[in-house]
Amino acid sequence: MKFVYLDNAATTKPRQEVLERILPFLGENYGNPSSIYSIARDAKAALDKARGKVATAINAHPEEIIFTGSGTEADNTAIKGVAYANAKKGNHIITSQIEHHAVLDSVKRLEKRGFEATFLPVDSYGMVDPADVEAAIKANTVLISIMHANNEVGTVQPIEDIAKIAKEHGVLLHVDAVQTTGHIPVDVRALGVDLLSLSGHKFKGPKGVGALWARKGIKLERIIDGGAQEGNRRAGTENVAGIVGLAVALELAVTEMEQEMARLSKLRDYLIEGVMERIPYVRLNGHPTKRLPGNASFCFEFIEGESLLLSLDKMGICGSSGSACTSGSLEPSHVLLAMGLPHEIAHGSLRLSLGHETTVQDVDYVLEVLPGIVSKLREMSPFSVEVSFKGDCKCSDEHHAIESR
Amino acid sequence: MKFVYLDNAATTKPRQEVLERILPFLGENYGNPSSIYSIARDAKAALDKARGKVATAINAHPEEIIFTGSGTEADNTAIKGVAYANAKKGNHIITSQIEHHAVLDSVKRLEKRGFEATFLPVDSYGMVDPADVEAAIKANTVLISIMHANNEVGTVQPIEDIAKIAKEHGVLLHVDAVQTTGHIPVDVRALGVDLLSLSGHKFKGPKGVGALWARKGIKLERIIDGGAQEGNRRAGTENVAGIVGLAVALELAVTEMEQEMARLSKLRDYLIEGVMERIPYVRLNGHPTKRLPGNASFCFEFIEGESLLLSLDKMGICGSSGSACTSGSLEPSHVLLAMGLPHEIAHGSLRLSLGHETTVQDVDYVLEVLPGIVSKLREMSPFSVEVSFKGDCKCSDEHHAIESR
Amino acid sequence: MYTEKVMDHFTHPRNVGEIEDADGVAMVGNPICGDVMKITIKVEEGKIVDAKFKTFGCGAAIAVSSMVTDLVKGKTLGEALEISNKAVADALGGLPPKKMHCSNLGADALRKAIEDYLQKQGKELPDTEAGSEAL
Amino acid sequence: MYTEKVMDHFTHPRNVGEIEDADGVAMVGNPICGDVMKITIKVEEGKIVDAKFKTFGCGAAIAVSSMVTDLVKGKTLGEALEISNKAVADALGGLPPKKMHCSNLGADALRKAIEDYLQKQGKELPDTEAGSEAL
Ligand SMILES: Cc1ncc(COP(=O)(O)O)c(C=O)c1O
Ligand SMILES: Cc1ncc(COP(=O)(O)O)c(C=O)c1O
Repeated sequence: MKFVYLDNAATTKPRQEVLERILPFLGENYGNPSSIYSIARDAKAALDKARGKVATAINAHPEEIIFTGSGTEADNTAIKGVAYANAKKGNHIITSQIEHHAVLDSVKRLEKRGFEATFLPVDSYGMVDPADVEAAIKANTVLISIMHANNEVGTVQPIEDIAKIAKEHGVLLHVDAVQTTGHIPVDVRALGVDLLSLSGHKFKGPKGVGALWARKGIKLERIIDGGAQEGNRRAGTENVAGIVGLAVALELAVTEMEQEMARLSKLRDYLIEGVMERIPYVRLNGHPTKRLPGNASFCFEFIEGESLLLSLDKMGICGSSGSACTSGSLEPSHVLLAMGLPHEIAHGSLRLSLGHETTVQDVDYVLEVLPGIVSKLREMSPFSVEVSFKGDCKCSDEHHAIESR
Repeated sequence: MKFVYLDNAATTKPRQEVLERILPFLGENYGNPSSIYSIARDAKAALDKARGKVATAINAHPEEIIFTGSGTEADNTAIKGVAYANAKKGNHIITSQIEHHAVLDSVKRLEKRGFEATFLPVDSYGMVDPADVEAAIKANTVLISIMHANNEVGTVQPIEDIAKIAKEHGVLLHVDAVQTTGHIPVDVRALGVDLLSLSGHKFKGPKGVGALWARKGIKLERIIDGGAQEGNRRAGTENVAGIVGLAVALELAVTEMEQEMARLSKLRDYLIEGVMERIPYVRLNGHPTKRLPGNASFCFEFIEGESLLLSLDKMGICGSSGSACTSGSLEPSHVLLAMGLPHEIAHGSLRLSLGHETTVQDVDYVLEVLPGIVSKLREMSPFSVEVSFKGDCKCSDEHHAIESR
Repeated sequence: MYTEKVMDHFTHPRNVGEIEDADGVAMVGNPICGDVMKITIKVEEGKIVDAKFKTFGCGAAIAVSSMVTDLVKGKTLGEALEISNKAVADALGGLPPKKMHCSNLGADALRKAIEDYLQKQGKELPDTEAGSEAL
Repeated sequence: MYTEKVMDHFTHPRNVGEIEDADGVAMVGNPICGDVMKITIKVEEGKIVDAKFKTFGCGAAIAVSSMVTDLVKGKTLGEALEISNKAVADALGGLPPKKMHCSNLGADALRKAIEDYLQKQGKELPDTEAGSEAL
């Protein structure tokens, strides 16, 4: 059967080159970087080299890089670390309603600890308005956390503009760049930000390793206490293999970035146009142009996302959905809801995220298979029939009122 | 040159079997366990299987296992997680002075957040007295954290006795079993404890992955917030490869444990006796019998640990020391100091930790090489000469008063 | 995640559609929550001779709909009323715990369809245990 | 961690020992901190003709001791007093930052040994810059 992986925003396949560079650190080069004998110094040197590579990739200094156990941990460290270390200055944090749960839940945790938070709304494209950021800043604001690009709908945020505002008001800016690092240019100096999170498995590195960049001089409290690793900013024996893998993957991603961005954007637009042409009652989620090169996100009306994913899986296609059923919660995606989509539409979302291996044949295959799947599910749906009778797509508003009769 | 790795308490070489089982998850089996399509379900199944293996190894239920990014993170999660989740019940925590920094620093962090802590002393063998634990319990005590065996001196603590006391007083007991899991029997039900930390790289698994066992029903607050991974107790995309590796390594370690314990204890005693016979002015650190099978820890008077390690490294022998110079701090090991050793003796400590690959030839080589190294360093020392003149070892007390004359 | 039985009913759902001259019709669930089931039944001489469904929902919801409409065919109304949501899930070899509540609406839909039929006939809904004989 | 030069001086330390009839002796550092250096010097006609050390300490401390005793041989007391801890570290190709303070005591020990010599001779310690000519 064909296998078409279009969930590269969830995770990516590690590169062969990454695997090769990792292997020695899972075998012969097993030294603990904190020890002093020769194999330990080799491990330490590998860490230093990896730190240098990551720094180069994002235009930072090596000692500003803190390796973590995930992008999530990087987000937690940035938000809680800055909040606690700067608690004397103020206790107000600004973020957006469409952040990843790693950010949202960190901020909510701080709310329970006596901090104050503002969750900014977004427009229908999932875009944060810098003016809203500025309006939310108060005398006690210490941190703003806005993601570089959204993981579900791919919208790229106006970080430079927000960074200018943050700087003007003397407020630190953290950026969750987990979806952008290795995919679109991430230059911490050009962006003008203060902290930035990234995660290895999103750019063909291994899972379970991330990094936080924190501008030199920024006060940051550890969230994992213990040994003096990572310059006393993150305790725990280092995942040397993972860190080496992350760095190699990022280096390669940056080398190929320009070319891949062009290739994927074209492929993405071909997919989006193909879907919109072939399937009625479909909406594109996110910004039409200011979006990640690999992200195509749709809502198919009258059907539910999980059944769509299962049907696609049956055909060898891997995608994801913001449907409640796939998230394990009762609510559909908070991102789609924040963008103003009604619940029942949000349940019908499908994200197809393209990556390094994606070919035009893959996209053609999706375009061949998807319309039939959507039709079959719609035939099964109690809504689509009514709709096809009525011949318009406004009916979705009525669905709220459906009752058993 | 010969290569003799005797720092297995710092980290171990991953087994070949572990590497083989890990590899697919760094390559073809790259699915994100949270997704729903087939390769993702494979990853999820691998996680479940790993969880089952770890549970079996420590006699726990699979859903009680929380995978983390290190032993350190497991310790942090246990201590901070229990403290915050039970803050309404009380805010006093009891631990010992010889815990790993992962525990000590977590407790100290909580002290800064308004919690109260007692750091229990130990005897000259590094043993905690259960009576001290009982005496320290107050009405507001919510958690006791005592390590199963100490990483520096190898002393195994009377956990069952402490567990009985904890239970009698309705206080939760966390045990840092990072040094014991996979090495000596760790049965959470038999020990009678409530939470237990372990770390993959200490038993021939990969670095950067650990686990916390928390008895069902125990309230635990996440320290890393975000997605719903690990039953909502630890957010972040799972290090699938690492987790699989940890589980395979632990399974194998448990299978071979009885045999390895016997073999290593014998080898350890051979090493200890050999050193004590061949080298004067040496002390054995830790308990003579209640100690880890692989741990041999000494203090060589009149010399300093780092220069000892460097000299050993030159001969291909890897060891560790509690000397200030190796820890990156100004103080020698807090463990040796808590055991009552004077600073200048603590600086001369050497830990040789035996492991799976250690052979009798390795030990013979150490016994051949070490006396010469110690002599050479002592010849270079301003103290040993005086000593050899005086012919007794009590002179160390005078060293406190040395001044330039 | 799902059993083979669930996947079979999801992939090859039985009884999809709407009976045009149905004797009983019901729609349960809420699109806001992501699961809506519409069941139409045909009743002849106290027996359900046909049942069809249309469902908006996840794989579990579709499999449950398929299974319940399959189970009910040929059953008396009394027997049909005895089918519980749990029984449908069991017939599917079980459902993931988190699906037991939100997506397991088949028996509810069926019951409502029977109620609808009875109401149209001017009859009362029987007390399930005792009343089933009366139908 | 350490430069090759440091490792060379650590592995093959120069001038280990004590000059029996030393003209100047000094011991600096503190065993509590883990570094103690004892330097003995032999002075002839205002020149240091021999220097030996004994050191309790880490690799850096031993290398520093070896280097400083090497550097000083043949130098006038004035020249010897100009040697700084930093100069010794530089001669070793640098030391890890955290070693710069605790283990880099070679020049201090040397200075104290010269002081000891001068005191025994009944002379004053010269003002390093200006006074070096006077010796
Ligand atoms: C007793 C003890 N606890 C905790 C740790 C920390 O575990 P990890 O190295 O996985 O962070 C270690 C080892 O470093 C240890 O020996
Ligand atoms: C925007 C964003 N932030 C944070 C994360 C969390 O990173 P990780 O999967 O490494 O925990 C993800 C991915 O899951 C993400 O897409």
